[in-house]
Amino acid sequence: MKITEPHKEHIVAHHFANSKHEFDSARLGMWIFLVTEVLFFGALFVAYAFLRWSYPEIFVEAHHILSWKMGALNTAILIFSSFTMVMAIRSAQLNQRLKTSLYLITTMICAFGFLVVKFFEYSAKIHHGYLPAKYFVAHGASEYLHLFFGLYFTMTGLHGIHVLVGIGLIIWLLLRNRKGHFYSNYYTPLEMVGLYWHFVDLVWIFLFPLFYLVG
Amino acid sequence: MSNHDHSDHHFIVPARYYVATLLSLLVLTIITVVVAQYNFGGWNLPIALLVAVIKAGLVINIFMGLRWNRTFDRIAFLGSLVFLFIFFLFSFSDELLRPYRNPIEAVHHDIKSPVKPLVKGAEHHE
Amino acid sequence: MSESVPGTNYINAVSGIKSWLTTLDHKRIGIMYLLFIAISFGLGGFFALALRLELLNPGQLIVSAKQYNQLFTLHGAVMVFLFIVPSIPASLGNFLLPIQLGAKDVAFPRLNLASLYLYVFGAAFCVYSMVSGAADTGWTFYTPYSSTTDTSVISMTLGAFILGFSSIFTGINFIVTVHKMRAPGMSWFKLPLFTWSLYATAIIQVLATPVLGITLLLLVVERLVGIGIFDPALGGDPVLFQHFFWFYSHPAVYIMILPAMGVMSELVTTFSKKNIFGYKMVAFSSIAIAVISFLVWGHHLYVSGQSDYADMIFSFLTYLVAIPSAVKVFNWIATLYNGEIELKAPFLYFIAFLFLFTIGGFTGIMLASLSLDVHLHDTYFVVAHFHYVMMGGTVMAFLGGIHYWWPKMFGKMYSEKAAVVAWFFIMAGFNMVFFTQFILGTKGMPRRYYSYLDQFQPLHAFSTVGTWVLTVGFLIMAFYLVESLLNGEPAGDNPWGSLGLEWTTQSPPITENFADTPHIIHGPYDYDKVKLS
Amino acid sequence: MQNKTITESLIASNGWMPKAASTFAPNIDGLFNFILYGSILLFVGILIVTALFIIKYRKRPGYSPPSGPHITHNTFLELAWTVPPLILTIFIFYWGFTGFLDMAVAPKNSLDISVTGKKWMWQFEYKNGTKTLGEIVVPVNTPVSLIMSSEDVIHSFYVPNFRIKRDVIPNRYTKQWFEATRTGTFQIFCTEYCGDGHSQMLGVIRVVSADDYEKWLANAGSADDGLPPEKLGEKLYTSKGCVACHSVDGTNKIGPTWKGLFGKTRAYAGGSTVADENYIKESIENPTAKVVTGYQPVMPSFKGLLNDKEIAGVIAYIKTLK
Repeated sequence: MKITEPHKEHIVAHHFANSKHEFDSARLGMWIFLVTEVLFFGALFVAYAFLRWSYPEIFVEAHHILSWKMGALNTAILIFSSFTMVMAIRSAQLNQRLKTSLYLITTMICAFGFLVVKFFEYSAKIHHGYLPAKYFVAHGASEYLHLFFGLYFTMTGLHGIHVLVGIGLIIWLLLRNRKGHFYSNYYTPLEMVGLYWHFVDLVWIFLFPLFYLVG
Repeated sequence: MSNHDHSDHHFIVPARYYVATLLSLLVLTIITVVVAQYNFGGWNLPIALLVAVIKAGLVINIFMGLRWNRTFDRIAFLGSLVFLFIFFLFSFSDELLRPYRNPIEAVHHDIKSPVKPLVKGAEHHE
Repeated sequence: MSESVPGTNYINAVSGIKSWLTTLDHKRIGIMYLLFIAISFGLGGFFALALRLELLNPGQLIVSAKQYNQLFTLHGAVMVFLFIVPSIPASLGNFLLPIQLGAKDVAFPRLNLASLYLYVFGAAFCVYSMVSGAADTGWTFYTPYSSTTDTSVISMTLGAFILGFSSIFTGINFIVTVHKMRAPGMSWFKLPLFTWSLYATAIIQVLATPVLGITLLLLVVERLVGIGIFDPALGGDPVLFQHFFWFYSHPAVYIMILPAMGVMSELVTTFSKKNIFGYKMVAFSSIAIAVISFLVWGHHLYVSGQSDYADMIFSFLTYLVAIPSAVKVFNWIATLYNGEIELKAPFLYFIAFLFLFTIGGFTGIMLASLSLDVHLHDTYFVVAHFHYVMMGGTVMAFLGGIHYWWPKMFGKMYSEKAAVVAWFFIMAGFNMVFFTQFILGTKGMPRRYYSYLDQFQPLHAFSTVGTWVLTVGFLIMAFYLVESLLNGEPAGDNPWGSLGLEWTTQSPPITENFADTPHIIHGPYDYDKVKLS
Repeated sequence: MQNKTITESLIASNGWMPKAASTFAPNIDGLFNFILYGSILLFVGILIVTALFIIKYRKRPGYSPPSGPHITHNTFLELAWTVPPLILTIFIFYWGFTGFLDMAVAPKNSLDISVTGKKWMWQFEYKNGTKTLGEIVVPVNTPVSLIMSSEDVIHSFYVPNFRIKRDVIPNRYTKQWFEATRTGTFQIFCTEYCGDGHSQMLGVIRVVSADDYEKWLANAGSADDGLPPEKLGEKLYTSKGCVACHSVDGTNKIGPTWKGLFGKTRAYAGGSTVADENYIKESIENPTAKVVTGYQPVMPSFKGLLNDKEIAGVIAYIKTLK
């Protein structure tokens, strides 16, 4: 990538007064989108609380089945990717285009790493038949264990979909950064995707102890 | 319309904040994992949640920059937590309070087996 | 800019289908929404006519029990998700919000267009459900019925899920637009009350709709793989589904009614040439209603096996939400005092709203009462109550809004005489259909019944005849509105002599709304301070 | 509707509500009337004021509205229309709440009856093991507790004359009590939408004197001994709820009609058979074994609910339907 090539001047959309106006509006919009995401995942956590209240024993049983090592590894990966994400934004603020791309690529690699770990976890569960009710075939499990795995796959699956979407967004950012779209006065998409990515991290910060650690 | 307003409106957070946050988050992850190896009975969940909340606070304030943000972004985000709490509290108030008046109404039974008639020897449940 | 060419407006600035499909102009998006919403209303109305016809006598007349169940499900789902939730905000709101703020567009025009496309996409899922063994769950999708029935539930649920996101996008856009896009001088307390109400609506859309999304998603997953959270056969709790569902669907009632109240405030000030009585009370009561609406959903669950203590809390809070709504009604009436009232078509719908919504409100007081609701719950009384609020309230205000802003949107007038005739038909028909159902309900007629006891037949038949009268009214309206589009008289920029900012620009407005960015000096209803030339 | 048991008319009453028949009704009807007449009073007031304003201040030649600044605020007025309604609604809340509490707690000496809802019938079981379908008999002036549960989806047990309603949930028990104040036959509805037969999921409550109740309970199940088989079958057709899904006049309901059924060839998935005695007996006891093409496997098993004599009666009745 030629970093000497000048960045492309950003043109503020016609209905905004200036780039600060545009940036602030976009960030407010993103925060409000995250508000909807909080309620979206939050409702699932309420469902989690209900199941935990009704069937505490299945959570004890399940926490011996899930591997906390895999979960902890994924937690570390996501936290690190959040860090590289803020560093990517910071580099754009400092007009360091190459660094921005490098940090973004690191973030993306972390995201893929997360999914690879998830893939191994999922295959182990599927192999042993720890699945939602219709497909639950595990032996020696207590009567309602399928409820745990129904919720486990729904919540981690939905989170996984968010990670996938995040990967797509990071690729889009990389392409735009290559064309020189981002610089100190315009990095709105970076900031937006960054907020989104931290939110994905945030959800995992709660999923990890609730599913893997607390039995 | 002025397209280029180069006013210095973007506050650039010093990198050491980010590095410190990263390290704290990793340490907290280790703490929560280590603590989980011991059984504190009923305290397991609160301890795990407390650590998670601290971690979330760090991510929100530093990584997501809410600490340096405009007031309304904060109100919006805190508002979402308030409404989530309302949702949790009110739907749980139903589940938790069910046993008090008619204890029988809190009993879950399995519908796969035919409904067990309660009549024989059924006493009053108040 | 386009003001250099006289006669240019947002409609004729660019032409061709493609220019509409790719437009970022909030006005064009609003008009397209209006079109789709009108089609949805027609479709939902068709289902209503069919199911009322079936109820003309007990036993089978035109459809089987299953088809009847599908009909009322489709009527409910189409009317709720495709018509009434987007009705005022997405069509009139989209068109007017930026103009009322003095802005050139909403904050995120692309998101706005995406919202429209999501709406069409979601509607496509619903239509697919209709042709592939329509869902028969009722629009409430209660488990375990919805997780076990063999009809096309998944496509309908996914449709509603997608429509939810369309609604969320509109909400996000409106909140940011109100915060960030106000013209110079447009302080929060100079905002028109319609804008206030859209803002309050957007808060609910953003906070409540995601929970509907997750609920419907869980239902889809429940049917596909059986996660069991809501399915009693797997150990779940069906009452929990009702909590999830009503956490959205009760605030959603206010998504429907709040914008209608906003329209009412605009109508009453313009047609009485009076400053609104208690501006801040009306504005804040919108926000108060939005917030309290999240605390009352359990009043749908008094007899569902919910804990008695929860019943008590929900009933009490429900009475609190009644107060701000009543205050608004009193404020509107007080606004008329010492005014100069013109009985034009839009004002007739103001009267219709006042009349019907008040009845809806009073019957709501009955339903909120714990012991009385035990008898009335899930009877025709409830059906009549929410039609008085939703149709008597929201639809009447929507029609009032369309008649009020029609000249602004299209630059043409409609036939006032025809509008008055249509209004009489609609009022007569509506009360025939639904007042009868209050009587049926108190007598114990349960809702969602394909067949009924012979003794209820005269009342049911009267109600069915009412739907025909109502239909005549709507057909007349469709006719004169289309006629207006084709041959209407030019309306002029401000046919009603209103002070609203939207009336200071040309009709129809130019693409950028205003030739020059307006500077706001007076309030939106300062009829006593500003004399129009 | 072919519900042959005649219940008391819900329409015929002086007020809005059906004629009261339980101890709850007077309080609830009082609350209803209080809100109703209060609302009418307020509503008429609102209409009169609105009409007066519209007439008095309408735009017309020779009228000009008072000049000067508009009144946009009046603390007294605003308090006057906020505080009294608030107090009034809290009073209404309290009234409804106390009435609701009375309905929630059954007296200690109440008579327990177990209720099972299933698509699309009500099944009742008494303490002595007596089972009935679609009909319960209860003594007058005696508290009765219904302990309810469902076998499939959510149903709701509703008796308009008693002003009681309670959802019947698949994996939990719900409880509803009442005390009938007069004898008569009252309608039971299902009020939670439960599918194709929802509107046919009816039943009756027969309120009888204490003596009649004891007699009925002692003879329940054997009272029909004297009937010839086809008459017994005809009786069972309504009392056991067959009427909800099967017609006897050839119309298609949820299940196949009984008219001309006997001796007909029935096609089902995987074969066909002639509808003889054995086929009908099997279809009653194990309905999902041979589901006739074009119908859903929704019929519950009546095994144990009908004895051999009663099954013979049903078959005899079907034979008479040519």
